[in-house]
Amino acid sequence: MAAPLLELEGVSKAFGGLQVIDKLDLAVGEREIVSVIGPNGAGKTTVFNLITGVYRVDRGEIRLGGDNLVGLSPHRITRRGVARTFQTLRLFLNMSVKENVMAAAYGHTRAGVVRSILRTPGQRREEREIERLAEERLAFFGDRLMGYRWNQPAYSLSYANRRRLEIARATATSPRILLLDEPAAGMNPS
Amino acid sequence: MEAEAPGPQIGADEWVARSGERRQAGALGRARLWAERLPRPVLVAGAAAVVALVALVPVMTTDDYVLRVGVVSLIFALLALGLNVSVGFAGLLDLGYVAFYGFGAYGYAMLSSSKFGVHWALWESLPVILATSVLVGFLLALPSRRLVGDYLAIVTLFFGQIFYTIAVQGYRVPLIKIHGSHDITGGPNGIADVDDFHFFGVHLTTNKAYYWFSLAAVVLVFAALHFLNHSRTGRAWRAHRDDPLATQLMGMPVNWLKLLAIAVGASVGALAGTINAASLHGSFPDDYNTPVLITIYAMVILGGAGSLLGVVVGALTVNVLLEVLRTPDHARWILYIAILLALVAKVRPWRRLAAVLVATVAFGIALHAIVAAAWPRGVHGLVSISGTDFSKGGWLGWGLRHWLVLPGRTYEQGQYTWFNVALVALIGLVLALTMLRGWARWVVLVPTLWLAALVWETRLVEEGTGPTRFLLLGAILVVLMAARPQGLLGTQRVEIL
Amino acid sequence: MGGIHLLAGFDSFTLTWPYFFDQLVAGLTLGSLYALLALGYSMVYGILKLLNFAHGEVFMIGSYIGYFVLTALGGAASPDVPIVVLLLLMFAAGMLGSGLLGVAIERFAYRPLRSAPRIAPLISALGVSFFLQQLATLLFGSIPKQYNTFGLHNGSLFNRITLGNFQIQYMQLIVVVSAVVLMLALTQLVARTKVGRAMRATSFDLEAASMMGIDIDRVIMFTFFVGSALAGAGGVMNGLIFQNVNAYVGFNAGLKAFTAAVVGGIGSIKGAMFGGLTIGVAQAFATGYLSSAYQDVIVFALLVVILLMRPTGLFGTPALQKV
Amino acid sequence: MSALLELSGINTYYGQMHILQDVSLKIGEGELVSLLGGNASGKSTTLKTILGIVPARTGNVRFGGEDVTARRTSYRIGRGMAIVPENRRLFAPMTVLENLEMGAYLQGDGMKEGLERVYSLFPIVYERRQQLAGTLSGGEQQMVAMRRALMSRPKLLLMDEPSMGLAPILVERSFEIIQQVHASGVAMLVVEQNANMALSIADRGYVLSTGRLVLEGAAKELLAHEDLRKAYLGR
Repeated sequence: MAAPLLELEGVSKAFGGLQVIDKLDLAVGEREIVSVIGPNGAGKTTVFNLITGVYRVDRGEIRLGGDNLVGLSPHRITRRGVARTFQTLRLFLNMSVKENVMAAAYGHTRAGVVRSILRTPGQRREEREIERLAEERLAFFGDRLMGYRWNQPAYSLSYANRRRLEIARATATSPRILLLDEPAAGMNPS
Repeated sequence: MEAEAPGPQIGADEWVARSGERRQAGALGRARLWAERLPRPVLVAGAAAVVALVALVPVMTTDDYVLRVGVVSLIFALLALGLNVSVGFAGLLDLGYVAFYGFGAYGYAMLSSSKFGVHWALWESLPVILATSVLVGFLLALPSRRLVGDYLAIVTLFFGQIFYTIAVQGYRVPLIKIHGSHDITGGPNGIADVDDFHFFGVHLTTNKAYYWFSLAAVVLVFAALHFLNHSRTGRAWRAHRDDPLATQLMGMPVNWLKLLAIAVGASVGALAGTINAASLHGSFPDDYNTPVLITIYAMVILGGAGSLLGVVVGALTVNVLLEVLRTPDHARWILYIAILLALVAKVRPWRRLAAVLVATVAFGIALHAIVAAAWPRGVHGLVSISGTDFSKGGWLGWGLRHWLVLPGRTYEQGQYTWFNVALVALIGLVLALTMLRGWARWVVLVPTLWLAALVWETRLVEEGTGPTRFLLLGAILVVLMAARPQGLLGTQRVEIL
Repeated sequence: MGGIHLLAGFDSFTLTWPYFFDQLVAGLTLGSLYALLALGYSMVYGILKLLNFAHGEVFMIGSYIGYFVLTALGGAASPDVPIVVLLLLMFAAGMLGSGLLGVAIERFAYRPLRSAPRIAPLISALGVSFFLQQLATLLFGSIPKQYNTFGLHNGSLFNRITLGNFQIQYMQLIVVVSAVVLMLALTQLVARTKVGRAMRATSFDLEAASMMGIDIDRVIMFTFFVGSALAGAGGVMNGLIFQNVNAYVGFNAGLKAFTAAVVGGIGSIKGAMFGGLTIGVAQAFATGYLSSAYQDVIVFALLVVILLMRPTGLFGTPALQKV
Repeated sequence: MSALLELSGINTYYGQMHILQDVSLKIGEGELVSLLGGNASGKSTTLKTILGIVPARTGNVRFGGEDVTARRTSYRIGRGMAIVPENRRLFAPMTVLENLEMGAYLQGDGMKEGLERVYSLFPIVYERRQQLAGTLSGGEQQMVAMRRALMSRPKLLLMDEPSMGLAPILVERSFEIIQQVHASGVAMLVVEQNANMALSIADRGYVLSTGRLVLEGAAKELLAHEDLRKAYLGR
């Protein structure tokens, strides 16, 4: 088997003397779906926070496609191809549904302040592409996030649709691996 | 599901669909919703028409005072636009903003005045000033980039103070010489003799010219910020305002975005400062101190942080209002009309409104009669205030004189005390009003209104240029935060606390 | 002093031990003032996560109250009551008045905003601060009011006690000692009493505290009262030492105290005390050895350096991001 | 049966979001009632409405026969409510003893006696009384949180997700203690996601779904109810 896409090796993390993660090894291969199971408080979210750089790893290594992620700031880790959702939904509540997804495309777009102010042809092309990308990502969930909902603020969405929007937003960062934190919590089984 | 359920509910689709309507309740909201439905060309044409109308002001008036007020209002509009970048877009409480305004002014004053004998043209000085202000903005934001919310506020507030200190103390800067010092900023007297804007043979010499120049600047900055708001940077800023951590985890470099927001705001502030220094032909430290900062904040908050149109409207409104308050007679009209409007808006049904008004009038007349009988000097009234003759003040002045208990104009005999007691009592009554419920509230409202008029007439009117305006500004900020934190034109926000 | 000696202005006079101790004592005196004021910022922040910008103005009003008590009792030159009683009355009135003002500010400007977006109470605080400044200008005039405490007891309160190289004025001693007493009282209050326990619980977790049956509104009110009373005491001390009070004295002192609270780690009582002393001493040394005109710049630089090294202050616990 | 706690027609809002819709429920003296529901179904909001932390826009809360709708949280707790909040919410920088004292905040005199009762029942708590609560393990924290709530000798104990964040073995231990407390005559409202567990010890149960009560009945009937699974999992 080829080297795994994401690899955790001997990762440890303690909060004020409480060892939350102890020498964790974990590997996720390309195109693989891996579940992390455990009761509340077992440290699942902490693992995600370590991978995405929210917390600093005490010991151990985290590699994505062979590159070490430890010590990188969260936005760089995301740009390397790690995207996530949040157990406690963290949408940009006051932005529209579509803008939520468009915002996440920041990492792989270029236009700077000056080009945006001047609206250069390149910048406008890029904007159109982001918009198309957002619509495409939202279309993934059928018509649940389509049509009039595009321009609604995210806070007006139902709980289940907020979860969907979080996933759509995460995929807009063009990830190689997607970390879903309790994606089914509060969702309808149907 | 549950389509037959009455009323709104979470998760139901039609509720979501109608959330726009609820969001925009009230007359302002409806107007806004209506405007949003207009096709784009109509909007652009409408905006152009408004700008054209504003541009016609100098043609319609020859009054230089009016033009000067116009220039200052436009400068404040620029300032509000700049502050809106950090506060409204990115959600950073930048309390050092006024320093950038001052930085622009002093920068231009040093590069184009007889202070150092340097007389650069605008196209030489402006790029230097803007670039340096962006740099200073970066420098300020650099130590604060690791700081969250409130810490940023304190560091920037301190920065603003530092700027002021340097401006005031800068006439004795020790550089290389050990004993002795250099004059850089002119100290408390500032820098005078600043050149007019001149570029490519054009000299702006009149207020009219500065009016058009500032208007052009406002339009350009407005458009630039509008485009920026709808670019990836703008989206990232707004995302940061909603949830900084999620912003970072969606691949956006939060620290860089913070630097950028402060720096872009700084350059707009510096531009405004440049215009101010040139149009005033000088740069004076007190124009760039805390009261000005509070004024700009009041404008942004009143208009609605985050809304470009809102902050411009807020800036124009506040500045014109503050200007009008300088003239006692206008100030009087403004106060009474504002009180009346507030009553009409807040007091329902109209029968209660009528009762309150009648009771207030009756209360004043009765009190006046009693005092007139017991202590005739107590109703002498203010005969003249800064040239305004009360006895000729038209029916309003006449009416007030026979309604309020105003002792003669005897400052030496302790009228300050009279006023101070009334002012403190008024503040007490207003605070009590907010706590009382039911009939007690309406009973207290009557003496409060009367006392408000009394306090206003005894002193506040003539202090128009002094603390009164700022006193009102402070009170407006507090009241507005409690009543409508999103401002007049801003949209209501949802925040998870 | 007056003149400028940035970088190179030292002469033989400034490089002596007595001079050094003079600066140190001046710094500790100033620092006790800042510490008292910083405690108010810190306590309120601990519970409401609100930077109470109006706190400096509470200090200013306390100083005015002290002045009015002093004047009402015959003035410094010929007071109607013994000095000890006079000072006690000034402190009592200043603390009570400021405390009530703080409670009123909380009730009217902050309580309606408990559940508003974060930025709203900050703006409101800015508005209150500005309002009080201008109100004081209107009520008391723009000319500073003179305490003239040099006149107290024929000026003997400004005599010095000498211990070798170390010299301290009686007045400085009074200020430092009363500040220490007040701070000790506060620490005991917070550590030992029931209401102190309620304050700590509320500042750790407001909702959980309310679930224990603690009346949150009353705890907050009490916190504002105590914090503002300390500020009022600071205001009176300020008047005693610097001899006068004007409407803007609170803004600058507030800014420094605020810095002190941040440097110490906002929310921490120990940090506020330590931070106050640090800023006071730093300012005194900056004034004494570097430049009186640019002392603010130097204090600001200190703040920036400390925040760069420890973003949550010296005694603050690093905040753990909740995800 | 006279109801100890009675909610009638409660509607609660967060801003414009309508959370609880027309919720009515009753808890009798000494009864153990479970309130079930998925995420965001309004379970915690129900507890907060009962305590008065979140005000009800319409409807009434009656406790011990008294209308407490307009009363503050502290008053209601003084009348005999207590809560073990979600995630326990101990005051981490305070000692175990101080945490227990917080539980009897409104009691004053009864505190000593309450402490002795706790110490005699749980010697381990006595040993740890000077330890900072934040340094306890999850299970120990749960014990302290329970004891803290019982310090005030409540008539009604509210429990918000007692199983959350605990290893399965500790969950069982928690439920045993819940049964013990119930046996001593305290009425309880247990909010849970873990439906089987909660219903197995309860007298009656209610099921909330997006802010509405959709099912109610005796615990045994609910356990057998085929709609339960579907209903409490989502909308």
